Amino acid sequence: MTSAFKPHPEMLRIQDLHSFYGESHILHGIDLKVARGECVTLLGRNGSGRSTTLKSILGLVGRRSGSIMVNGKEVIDEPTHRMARYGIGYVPEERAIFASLSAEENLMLPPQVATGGMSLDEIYGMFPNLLERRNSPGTKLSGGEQQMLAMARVLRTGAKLLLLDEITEGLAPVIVKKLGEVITELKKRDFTIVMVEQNFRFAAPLADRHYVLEHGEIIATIPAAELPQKMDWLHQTLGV
Amino acid sequence: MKNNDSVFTRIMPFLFGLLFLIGLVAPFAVYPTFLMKILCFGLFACAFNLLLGFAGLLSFGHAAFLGTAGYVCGMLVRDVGVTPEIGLIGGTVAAGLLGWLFGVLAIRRTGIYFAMITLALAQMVYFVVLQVRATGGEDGFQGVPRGNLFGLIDLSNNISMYYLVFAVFCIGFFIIYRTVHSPFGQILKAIRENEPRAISLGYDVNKFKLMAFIISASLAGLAGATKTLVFQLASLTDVHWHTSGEVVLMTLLGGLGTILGPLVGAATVVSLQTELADTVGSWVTVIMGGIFVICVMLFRRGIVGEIQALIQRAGIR
Amino acid sequence: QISDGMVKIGVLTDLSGTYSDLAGSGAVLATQMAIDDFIAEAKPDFKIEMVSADHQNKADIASTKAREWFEREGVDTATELVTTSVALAVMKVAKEKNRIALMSGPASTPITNEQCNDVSVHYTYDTYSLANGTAKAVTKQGGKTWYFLTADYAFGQSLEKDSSAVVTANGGKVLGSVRHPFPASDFSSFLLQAQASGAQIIGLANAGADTTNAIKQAAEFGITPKQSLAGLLMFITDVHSLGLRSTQTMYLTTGFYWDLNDATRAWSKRYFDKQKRMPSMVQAGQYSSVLHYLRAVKAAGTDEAGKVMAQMKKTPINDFFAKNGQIRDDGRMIHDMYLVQVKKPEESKYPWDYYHVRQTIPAAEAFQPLSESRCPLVKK
Amino acid sequence: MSEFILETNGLTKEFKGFAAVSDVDLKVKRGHIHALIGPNGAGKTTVFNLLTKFLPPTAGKIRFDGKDITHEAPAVTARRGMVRSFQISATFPHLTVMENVRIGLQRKLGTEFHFWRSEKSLNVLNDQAMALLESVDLTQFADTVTAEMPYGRKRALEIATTLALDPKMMLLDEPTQGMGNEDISRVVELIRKVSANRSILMVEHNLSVVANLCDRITVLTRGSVLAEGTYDEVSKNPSVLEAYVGSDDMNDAHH
Amino acid sequence: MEIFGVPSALLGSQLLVGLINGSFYAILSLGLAIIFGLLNIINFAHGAQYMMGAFVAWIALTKFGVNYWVALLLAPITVGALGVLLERTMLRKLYKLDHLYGLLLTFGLALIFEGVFRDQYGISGQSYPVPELLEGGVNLGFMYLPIYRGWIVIAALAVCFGTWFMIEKTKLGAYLRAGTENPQMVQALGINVPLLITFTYGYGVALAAFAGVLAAPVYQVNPLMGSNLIIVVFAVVVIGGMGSIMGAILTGLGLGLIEGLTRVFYPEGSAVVVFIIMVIVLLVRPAGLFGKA
Ligand SMILES: Nc1ncnc2c1ncn2[C@@H]1O[C@H](COP(=O)(O)OP(=O)(O)OP(=O)(O)O)[C@@H](O)[C@H]1O
Ligand SMILES: Nc1ncnc2c1ncn2[C@@H]1O[C@H](COP(=O)(O)OP(=O)(O)OP(=O)(O)O)[C@@H](O)[C@H]1O
Ligand SMILES: [Mg+2]
Ligand SMILES: [Mg+2]
Repeated sequence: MTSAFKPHPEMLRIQDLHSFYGESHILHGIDLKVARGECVTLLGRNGSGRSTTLKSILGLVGRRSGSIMVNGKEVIDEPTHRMARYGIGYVPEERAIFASLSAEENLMLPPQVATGGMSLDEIYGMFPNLLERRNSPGTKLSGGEQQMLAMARVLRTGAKLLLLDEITEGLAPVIVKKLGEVITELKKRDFTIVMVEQNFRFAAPLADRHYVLEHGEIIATIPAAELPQKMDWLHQTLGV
Repeated sequence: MKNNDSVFTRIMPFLFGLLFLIGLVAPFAVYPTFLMKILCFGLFACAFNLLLGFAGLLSFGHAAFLGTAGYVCGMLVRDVGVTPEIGLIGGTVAAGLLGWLFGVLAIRRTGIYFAMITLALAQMVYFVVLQVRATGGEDGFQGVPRGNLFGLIDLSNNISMYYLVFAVFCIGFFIIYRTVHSPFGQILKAIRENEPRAISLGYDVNKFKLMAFIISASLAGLAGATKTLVFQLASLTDVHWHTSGEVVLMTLLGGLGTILGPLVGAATVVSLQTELADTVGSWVTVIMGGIFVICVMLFRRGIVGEIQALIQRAGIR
Repeated sequence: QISDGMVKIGVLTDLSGTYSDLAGSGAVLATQMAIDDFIAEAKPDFKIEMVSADHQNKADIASTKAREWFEREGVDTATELVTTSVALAVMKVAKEKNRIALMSGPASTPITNEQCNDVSVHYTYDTYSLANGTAKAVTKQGGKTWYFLTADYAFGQSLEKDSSAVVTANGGKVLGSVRHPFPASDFSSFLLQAQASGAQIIGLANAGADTTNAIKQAAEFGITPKQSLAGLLMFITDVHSLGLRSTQTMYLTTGFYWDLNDATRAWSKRYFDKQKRMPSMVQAGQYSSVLHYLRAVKAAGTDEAGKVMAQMKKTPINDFFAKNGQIRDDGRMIHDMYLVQVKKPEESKYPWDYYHVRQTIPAAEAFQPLSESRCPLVKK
Repeated sequence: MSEFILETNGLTKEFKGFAAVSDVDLKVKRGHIHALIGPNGAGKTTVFNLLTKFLPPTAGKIRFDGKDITHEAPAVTARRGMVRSFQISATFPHLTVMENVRIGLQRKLGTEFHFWRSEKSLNVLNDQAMALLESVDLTQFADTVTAEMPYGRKRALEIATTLALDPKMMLLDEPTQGMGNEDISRVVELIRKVSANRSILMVEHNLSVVANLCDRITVLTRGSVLAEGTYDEVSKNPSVLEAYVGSDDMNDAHH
Repeated sequence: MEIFGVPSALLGSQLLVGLINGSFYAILSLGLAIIFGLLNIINFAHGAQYMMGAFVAWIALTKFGVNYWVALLLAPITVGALGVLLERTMLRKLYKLDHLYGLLLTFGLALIFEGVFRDQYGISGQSYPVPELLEGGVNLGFMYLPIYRGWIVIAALAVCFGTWFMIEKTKLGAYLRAGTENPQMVQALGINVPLLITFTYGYGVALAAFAGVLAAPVYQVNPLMGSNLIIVVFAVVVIGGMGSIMGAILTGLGLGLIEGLTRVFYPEGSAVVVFIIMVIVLLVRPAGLFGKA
């Protein structure tokens, strides 16, 4: 039995997920499981379907089939806007900062879905750039500032299952480092994280498990412990 | 994709040839005045499509060019007494100049703003035409003689008039076809696809848009001037914004961005208007509105566009 | 002899636009009634057919349609033709094809002046007769100072010019005028200017929705009844739609009123039974003109335009619409017009009881004198 | 002829009182690959926008190839031979790869306004276009509609189109962003190849790329120049390490 | 006293009348701006919906004896509900496409609405009486102001500023603005965007209908009453710049005033003055007075 008081240990379970954009069939049966407090990454080449997997969870693709369970509940038929209520926070690849809102309005936009989100002060402490630019229109921020904002936006809502798509993209090393610390901290706080990353150096130490995708299928699952022996293979398949 | 493109390019010359032959014999089978009307509106729609379909600019004020050229041509022929070909040229030039003026003002904005600005500018033209005495206001500019082409060929004969209109249409159509498939047309396409990139490659995009606008306006004017000769009148309808809406309907119905679509659309709309006039009375506008809605909701590619898509699908199989 | 053994009458009217109430389907009905009545009365040996079309107030649609009718469908006369631009365009085609244009709906005077021709009849009314009738009668009755509210285009301007001349000629004075854009919906600014002029009469040199809106707003701003309005181009359909409350005591001129006498009442009742509205002067005139035409065809024994026109011009018109009506050389049909005043709501006893008939304007005075005509056909 | 192809003097840009770029003196040597790095929001993209005239500077001067271009229109500067790429991929998605490159080549023909000419007149450019595609390894895609190509290839195409203008100088804004390592090395090779006979200024966060490619590096922070020098010089500069890398080893910042 | 040969009393009254007209422009351009801003659709049917508002009021009164005050609520609700239906069944399918299609669809709808009403109720229009409570007028010294006209200004301003407050100053407004830019993302953040958009369109349409009811007692209720007005309102929106809600309101009021003045000094030009201003504004500020470049 799951209830709000005794959350399911299995935060996310995906079975036989197929996704389509219009006519094109992108995901061909994805299966994965993420337990509460775990951090997993999706690896793969450009176009292998990693972003699509995240979008499918939220229902942002044309059509999908299969099963998606969040915290023990089947959600495949739920409309997108309901997903946030299950405690899912999403940082999209293209950042999706709103031009007509100021940085702070962007930050404040998502409704709080659960307790335990970060406070504004904590967030500004983490990303001082944002504090400085908080009244700037969203899209007038620099590329990296937008990236920070997109991340900060979900941290405030109290979402406990984070879907992060290439969050280090375009960030200066100093910030990337800080993000690494943030993720470690989040894991400590029992957040569940699914990451898509190109920056393997960033992801490797954080993840409990790596899923390798190719052509919309999972071709390998590598637990963190096995990573060292699989490095060569990864090099070959991904050019990492 | 590419393969089918070349299927079309291979079919095209035959299709054009066939249509040309049909055009030559048509007046013996179909009522010439009706055909002339279709050709005039067809040219008008093709000119409009050059702008919307190939440059991505929606002008909601194209009636201004049609009408202005019509009135100018009418005045030249009736009141100045020049021969019809001079009237046609005069009307076209006037529309081109007006197009230049509109263009300079409107291309500073894009998309929906562009549409609204052209609409508003055209509305100004409407008021001028309405108020100026020389145009006859509400009564319309009546009694334009068809005269003698080059001072020689008597155009009051419907058949000779038809061949003049047909020739004008072919010339106009050729100019449009050529423009689309020209070095200039390539850049236009590029601008429509990605404007900042075109700028960064060193193209002054506003100049290209302006040029496209002027060409389109001039040809719309040519259509309007011809129309005045055919019907021997110009009236407020020609400059009214409903006409601007109608040309959008024709283009959309026929197939936006297809080379033959606007002609097909014009033929359909003109026939409908003529037919409906007798049968449904006050429901004409409702039906026109309905066609708009159906086109937008179900046949966004338009008649020709849908046919092309069909051929393409068949080609893939 | 009759071509194809058939007389074909085309009703080219506005079925969907601005004039569809005062002409439109009512005019089609009136035509059908005229044909039926003619067949009953004259038992002709030729067939009569009617076709109708909506010209949508577009001259080019009208001219294409007329051309097609004349060239391909053997239509002998194009009738009704409300909207002057349509009328002028069709007249030209009729002339070219030697057919007849019978115009009941259009208003402008160029039809029988600069643009006149010998195959056209302007039947029911024109701006001159309406504006003059009203301006003259009102001035004579003591409305000496005028201010015009004019639609700013050729039609409004000529309406103003004609009426001003009449006002001055009858001892009145024009204090000024204001031009409003066409079409307009808000007249308050213009009405305030008219009010500030202090004129007794505000002449409305406009038509249709402009007139009705101006009248309505004049009442709202308390301009009427202190100052009076004179509608220079108004129809019973306008009064009907505005209601008596805003139009009461207005003067206007009309060529026909359904409640004039027993004959008009009888015909109008028949019309009403089918259309559920009382006829406008255009619809009544349409009936009269078609009947007159058919009678002329029968009398001439041909449907050739020239002969029929000659017959029509030579025969006086006598029916419920016109007493001793006569078609002049310029194509103008002249008949008595009526100056009416709109009743106060409390004076109206039954539906459509709208007018007091104040004066009958004799045919000779009602229309522009032939001597002033600018029609080239008029020999001076 | 000066040894610097591009020079700025006191270049400054303020947005409503916020100085995104302040008093930047940037000098790019002919034939160099010059990198502009710095923490997020340092003003790198803004500098690019100023150089390519997409933004007017608040103060300062820009000289390109010996001429003052501070107040030129963007298209004019582009025609002078300074061409940029965008942070997001910029192609003409519904044209074929070949047509994309031809758009770049077409300007040289001077027939871009000739609406009366046949587009066949552009076929003279095909050989050149093919050669360019070959240089970026895209020949097999020549007839593909661009939208259907993988992301990395689009970047390559974008570079090919830029090369078509035969620019004296190219400005690349994060050319490897969003690429897998395989594509990254391809693009690095490409940039190295095209850098022959021209100068390149690039913004890049991937320091292994910078280390690999660049002759000289300028580090921006808060709109001003913090340091300038070769990779080795810069990577030893403690203030750079602190502001940008956040550790004391630049190599930590390699992906 | 005279100003440029115009008595100042007349000038004052003209300004007031201009303000009244401006109120209509303001409500209508506000509705258009909201719909455009949030749905990215030029609602060409706006004029027809304004007309329908007036007609609903008229039908309610003549057929069911429903009074003005009820109609003031009923008509916006009815027409707004129709708007909701349109959005759900048609407009919704167009958001991903070029703006063009929304414009064309609503253009077609406008033709249909106008045609149907014309067929049902004829062209000459119907009269709607001024509600009893607001009958008569007050003499302001320089002019006789019908009370009803005063009411128009008050009602319009109240609605406009209420709307402005709702959109600019509340969270709902932030959702709306964000939702127009990237509906998918806003949904992913947990907000029911489709519902929000439907509501927005319904509200914009209801504004038009509200203006229609306000207009019914002063203008003839006529099937084409909106079709010419709407073009002017488009120009107003372009002048204001689509970026801002307040811009739409202020421009509407301002242009009403300017038009009022033109009617005194150069009445012939009053039909085009708005368009002339538009051209000038575009030359100087292509984004419009309040628009963001
Ligand atoms: N909106 C879309 N419509 C159609 N196809 C799409 C769409 N978005 C992505 N695709 C296709 O789906 C496939 C998977 O894309 P996805 O974005 O999931 O890849 P990815 O692994 O995240 O790679 P990237 O590094 O490019 O982000 C690609 O082939 C891509 O072309
Ligand atoms: N148009 C603008 N209006 C206001 N502020 C702006 C504008 N453009 C940029 N900025 C601000 O100027 C600063 C510099 O921005 P810029 O985009 O140049 O940074 P960057 O160095 O490219 O950063 P990144 O590496 O994150 O892309 C940022 O703080 C940004 O918020
Ligand atoms: Mg991705
Ligand atoms: Mg940047």
